[in-house]
Amino acid sequence: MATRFISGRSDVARSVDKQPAASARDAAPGPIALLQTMMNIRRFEEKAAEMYARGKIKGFLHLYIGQEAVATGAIAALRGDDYIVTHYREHGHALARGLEPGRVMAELFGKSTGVTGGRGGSMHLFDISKSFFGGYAIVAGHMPLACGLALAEQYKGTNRIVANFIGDGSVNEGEFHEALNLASVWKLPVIFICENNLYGMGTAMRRVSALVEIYKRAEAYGIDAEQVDGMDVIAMHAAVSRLAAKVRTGEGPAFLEAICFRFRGHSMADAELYRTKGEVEHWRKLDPITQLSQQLIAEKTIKKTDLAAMQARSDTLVADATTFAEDSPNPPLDSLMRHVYQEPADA
Amino acid sequence: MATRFISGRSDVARSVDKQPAASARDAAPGPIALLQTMMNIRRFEEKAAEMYARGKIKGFLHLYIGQEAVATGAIAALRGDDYIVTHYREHGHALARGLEPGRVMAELFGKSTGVTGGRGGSMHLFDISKSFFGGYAIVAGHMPLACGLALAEQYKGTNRIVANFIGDGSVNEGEFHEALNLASVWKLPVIFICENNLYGMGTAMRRVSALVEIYKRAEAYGIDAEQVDGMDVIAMHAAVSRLAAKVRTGEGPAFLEAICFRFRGHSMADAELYRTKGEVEHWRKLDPITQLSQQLIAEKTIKKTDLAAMQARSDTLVADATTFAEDSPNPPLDSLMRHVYQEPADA
Amino acid sequence: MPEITYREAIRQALRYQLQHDERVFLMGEDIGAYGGSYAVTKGFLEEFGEKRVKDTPIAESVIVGAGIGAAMAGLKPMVEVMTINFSLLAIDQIVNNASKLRYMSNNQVSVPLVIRMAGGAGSQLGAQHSQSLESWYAHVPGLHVVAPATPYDAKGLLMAAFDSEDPVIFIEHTALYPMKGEVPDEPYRLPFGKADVARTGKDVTLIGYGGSFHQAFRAAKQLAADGIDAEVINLRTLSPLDTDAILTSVRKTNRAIVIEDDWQFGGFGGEIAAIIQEHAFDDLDAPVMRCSGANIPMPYNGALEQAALPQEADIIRLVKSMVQR
Amino acid sequence: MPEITYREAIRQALRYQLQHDERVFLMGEDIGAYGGSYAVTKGFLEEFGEKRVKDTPIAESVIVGAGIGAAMAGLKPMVEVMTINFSLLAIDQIVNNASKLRYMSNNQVSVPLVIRMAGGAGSQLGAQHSQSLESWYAHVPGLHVVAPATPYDAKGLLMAAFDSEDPVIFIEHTALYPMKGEVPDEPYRLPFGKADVARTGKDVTLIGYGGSFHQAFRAAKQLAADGIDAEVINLRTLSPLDTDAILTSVRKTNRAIVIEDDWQFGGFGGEIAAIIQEHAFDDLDAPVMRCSGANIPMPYNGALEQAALPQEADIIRLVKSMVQR
Ligand SMILES: Cc1ncc(C[n+]2csc(CCOP(=O)(O)OP(=O)(O)O)c2C)c(N)n1
Ligand SMILES: Cc1ncc(C[n+]2csc(CCOP(=O)(O)OP(=O)(O)O)c2C)c(N)n1
Ligand SMILES: [Mg+2]
Ligand SMILES: [Mg+2]
Repeated sequence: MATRFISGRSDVARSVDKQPAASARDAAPGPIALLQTMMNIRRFEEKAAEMYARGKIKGFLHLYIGQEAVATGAIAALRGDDYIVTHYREHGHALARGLEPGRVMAELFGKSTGVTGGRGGSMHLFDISKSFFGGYAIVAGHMPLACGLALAEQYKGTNRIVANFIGDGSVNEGEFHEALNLASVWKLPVIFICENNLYGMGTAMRRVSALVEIYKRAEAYGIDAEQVDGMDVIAMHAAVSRLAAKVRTGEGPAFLEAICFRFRGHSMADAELYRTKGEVEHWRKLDPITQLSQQLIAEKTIKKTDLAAMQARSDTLVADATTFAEDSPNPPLDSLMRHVYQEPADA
Repeated sequence: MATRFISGRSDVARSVDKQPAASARDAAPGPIALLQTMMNIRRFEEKAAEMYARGKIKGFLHLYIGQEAVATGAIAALRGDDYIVTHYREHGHALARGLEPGRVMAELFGKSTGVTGGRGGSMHLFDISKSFFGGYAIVAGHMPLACGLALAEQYKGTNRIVANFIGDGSVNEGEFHEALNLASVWKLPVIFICENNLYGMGTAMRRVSALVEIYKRAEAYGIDAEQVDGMDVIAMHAAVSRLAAKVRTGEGPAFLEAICFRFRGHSMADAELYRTKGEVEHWRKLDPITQLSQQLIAEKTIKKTDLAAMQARSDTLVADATTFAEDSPNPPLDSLMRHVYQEPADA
Repeated sequence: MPEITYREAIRQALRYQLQHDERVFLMGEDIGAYGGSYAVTKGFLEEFGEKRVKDTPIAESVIVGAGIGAAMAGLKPMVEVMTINFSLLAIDQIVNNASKLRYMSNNQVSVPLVIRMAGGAGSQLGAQHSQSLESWYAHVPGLHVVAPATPYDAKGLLMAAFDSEDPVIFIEHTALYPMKGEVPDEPYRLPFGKADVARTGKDVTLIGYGGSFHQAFRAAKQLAADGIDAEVINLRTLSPLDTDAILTSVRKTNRAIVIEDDWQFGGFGGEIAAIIQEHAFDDLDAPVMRCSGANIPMPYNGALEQAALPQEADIIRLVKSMVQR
Repeated sequence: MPEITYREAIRQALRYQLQHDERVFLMGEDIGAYGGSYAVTKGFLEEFGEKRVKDTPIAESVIVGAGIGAAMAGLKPMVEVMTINFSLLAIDQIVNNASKLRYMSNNQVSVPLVIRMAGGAGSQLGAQHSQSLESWYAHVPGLHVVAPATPYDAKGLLMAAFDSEDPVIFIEHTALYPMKGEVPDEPYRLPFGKADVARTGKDVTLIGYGGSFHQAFRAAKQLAADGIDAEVINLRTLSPLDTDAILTSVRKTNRAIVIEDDWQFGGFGGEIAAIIQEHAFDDLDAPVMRCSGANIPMPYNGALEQAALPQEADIIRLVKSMVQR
């Protein structure tokens, strides 16, 4: 076997790459923009489900339908260069962060034009040009990574922060505890956003957790923690704006528990034996898209026809994305062994 | 390779072995008995240090000097058939539970008469005839086992409980969190006794822990938690008596933080760079043996001469134990491969 | 004999144990209300109740550790860790406690625990969900490692696992759950350390287990058409390993190939090759070869994934190159 | 050249990196105030301050995971996990994140992280503290696995580890810290995947790494007295493995033995044996043999522990049986 390539570094002093001066936060998005993003995500997920049924998407597919307000509100409240580190139910986060819908759909199709060239799939979207540092499929396993990214920014002296999305199922894992403690004791610039959709697969939070108010767990580490209505995108946006500003000052981490609900099964294979139709119906009435639409109409910010136009925009966006995915080539078979290690061409 | 032996079980219905009716707790030990136990432990540890220096004991040796009140008070408050599951600094717990000092010393010497036949060594004492279910050397790694033993007793419907000794260094490990949550949510009959001697090796608790009041961590899991002066054997005994009684009713776990101090280094190799002489001196004044001795003399419960006689008893006990260890044979070399798996003779 | 699926065969063994041994209980993530992530325990919660079928938090280390503790106390727990990938979070418990306690305690304590997990790749689950780490477990003294390939194996080996007084890592291959085969209704046990010579032949020995056994078997059928007569061994258990069966076969065929989904480098195939060449050196007409997974994290794309896994065509090509040697 | 210890050699590389690369920082349990459990980082906290030398909580998973995250963000962390035994608590981070991220992300992300840990047995630390799990790490694509045997190796390989843009598992053998050897003052790098032929010979190839290299070397000296001329290879890195050096040697000597502290069954020696017999089949005069640790949890008693570990006498006996074959 050949000696593996290790990029030769010379013995000159190395310094930390300083980040470019932080770009001003994009002008705060208005409610219409938030609504459009949620509609885009919803449509995208519906199409993904359809493509799964048609065998275009394989493996595990976890839909974000019902939880759109969480990622949409949270990510709109962050700076574009703040890191996103999230779980496997992450299409919504990716779209909210501005990843190209076509490249995300292509990834679900396993195509070479996908955000990770068809290698990652639905659970492992990455686009570092957008500071989107990945979807991860080991429950809570990404929390230490979020701490590490935050540590690096603290070390470099930037004011970039990390948003770490986790599920309610994460909170009983050991790594949740280790990460919260480390973040607190080292005052790391990370905001943990827990999407408490009440279930981890088919297990209701209250059946397996000693403390069901998750944000109180975070308080036990001396972390600023809050609970928010995760079905309300405006509330999400406000809470994350406030907490992110605090985290950005270097005072240490924050924790936000967003109460929400997924309208579909855990994954495409879920028979949903563990919850009643009534419970799902109850939550569907709180649909974040319907809620905001109705509010905006009631306030006369928009008209019904605007809504239809927005929906049409989502439809087109997703249709185009799907066509792009369909038309894209598979990754070449001879790429199989590439990028396990650094290659000379990378250096 | 031969088929490994698997004991053939027939297809008859199996039932859970019910415990013999719980024996009444040994009459509550008086302060003199507690003092004697502490003196025995102290002397044992001093001798172990000496034997280490003389090369009779090898590997890692973690002395309990300074912390005697914790194990002594706690274990005296338990029933003899309650399980003890403890860490690697466990000679004190073993002696307090009544393991034969000769067989404990022989274990440190690696002799065949040792409690685990010279296989376990200082960090892995076991004597299941005394419900002493082991010393473990992976920080916090024994907490899940304690939960499992407790689960088994709950399952069988006995009222045996588990005492799980841990160090302050355990509390930031993921398993601490997982174990406390499980114990709480399943109401397991386990009492966690955290020996907070302020340092994990050379790292002061406050430097690495978001919350330095450890018992408050346990409260965040809805567990009854208290703090106690771990240098006061009477207080230890009282606290564990109270908590154990509660745990025994089946109401769920308890947590006790015992504030204490080790007078020696972490192990025999420790240069103690991380703490000052002054700090050690301060704590030495709180020596649990001196404190109780002075109190008993002040109260005229005992006389100085009694104290000398008690010390002499400890000396003899430990001297005999050491002679026993010295005189015992090494385990036979041909036992090396035994007991990796069940053997036909075990069945 | 009735034909049932691999899934159903496992269910039968579990139900039998729950019915006949009060000491047996099951714990795991989503084995109750959800019915098991591979539907193996569907309906068990309703049938046996919460005492015997315990849904746990997502906390692999404490679940496995609690299983160890309960086993030490005389019960007979079965812990499901869903997939082998998540067992990494419990591996300290498995290696530092379960496998060592009998020895460390000088035979005072034992850990009669069954740990079930689904392994293997091929369903496009991506890099973090497609591992085959059975070679790691097989490396650890004190563990039994079982990898059933057929419904018949699955029931008989799982029944035997519950007889073991030592920890058993029971690895089910995800792709096999729907596979059907003949399985007796009544209980039976298959001994650990006894491989199944599923096809006799004289030209080459193909050694597989779990999913890879079937590839070997199908390749053997195709080879027969070309006049090459392959013997196929289904290992059933990796530890203990039936070296006698392997060596007997190789002494006859003089050639051997190990087939495995796992990464080749440092994998279990290397152990088998090492044993064969050590004990049957003079009987070998060609080196022992391995047809293994590529040494890469698993890609999601279906064609790439298949390219990363051993294929029947690869086995056939290898056999032909060896026979011609 | 100055003679320094293995420990000091490691210290030199770490100090050099701290001095010359602002992106480098160290984290680990007790590496600061305590000075490192094997005194490797003694004085570093005072010299470099808390920003560069971080004492961590006892929480292996988050420390390693934070190292991975910081590496992804362009820093060059070195995480010490004290001993390989505790790395089991961080192994999910190492396997599911560090080793896979470059591939999974399609080369968008890399993890230039150095993870140091002490491994090996022989100091009577008992079953939970005496493991040699390097074969596990070597099995995982995406990791480099380094096991220095000498002070010279230790410095040169650790310097190179800091040049790697991929995660390096750097395994120091506990018994070697006080060992002395010649080490240049100035910085130098030893390439990964290049073994050192430490002694040339024609009768048999002895292959070792870390602690086992020294046993092989001493055995070779004794064998010389008996007129047997052994070649001794110090692997330096297990992954990448210098198969060229191994095969070149075996093609000359026609016999090979792998020496390793680790459990034999399913261990790294099997991989080496498999590779040799595959690629040098016709050159072998005897099967490749393994002189490995016994397949048992490690006992505390000193005589038992030595009996569980490979000894020079065992190597010599094996060599003689092979040469006579
Ligand atoms: C360590 C680990 N254990 C188990 C699983 C299997 N699993 C995948 S998702 C999931 C439930 C997670 O629930 P939650 O965190 O609430 O996220 P949600 O699916 O509700 O978004 C489980 C148990 C896993 N991926 N990783
Ligand atoms: C998982 C794990 N990490 C690290 C170690 C090394 N280690 C041994 S003891 C110790 C400190 C433990 O401190 P604490 O729990 O406070 O117990 P104490 O020694 O003070 O009694 C450490 C870090 C270990 N044994 N296990
Ligand atoms: Mg959830
Ligand atoms: Mg302590």
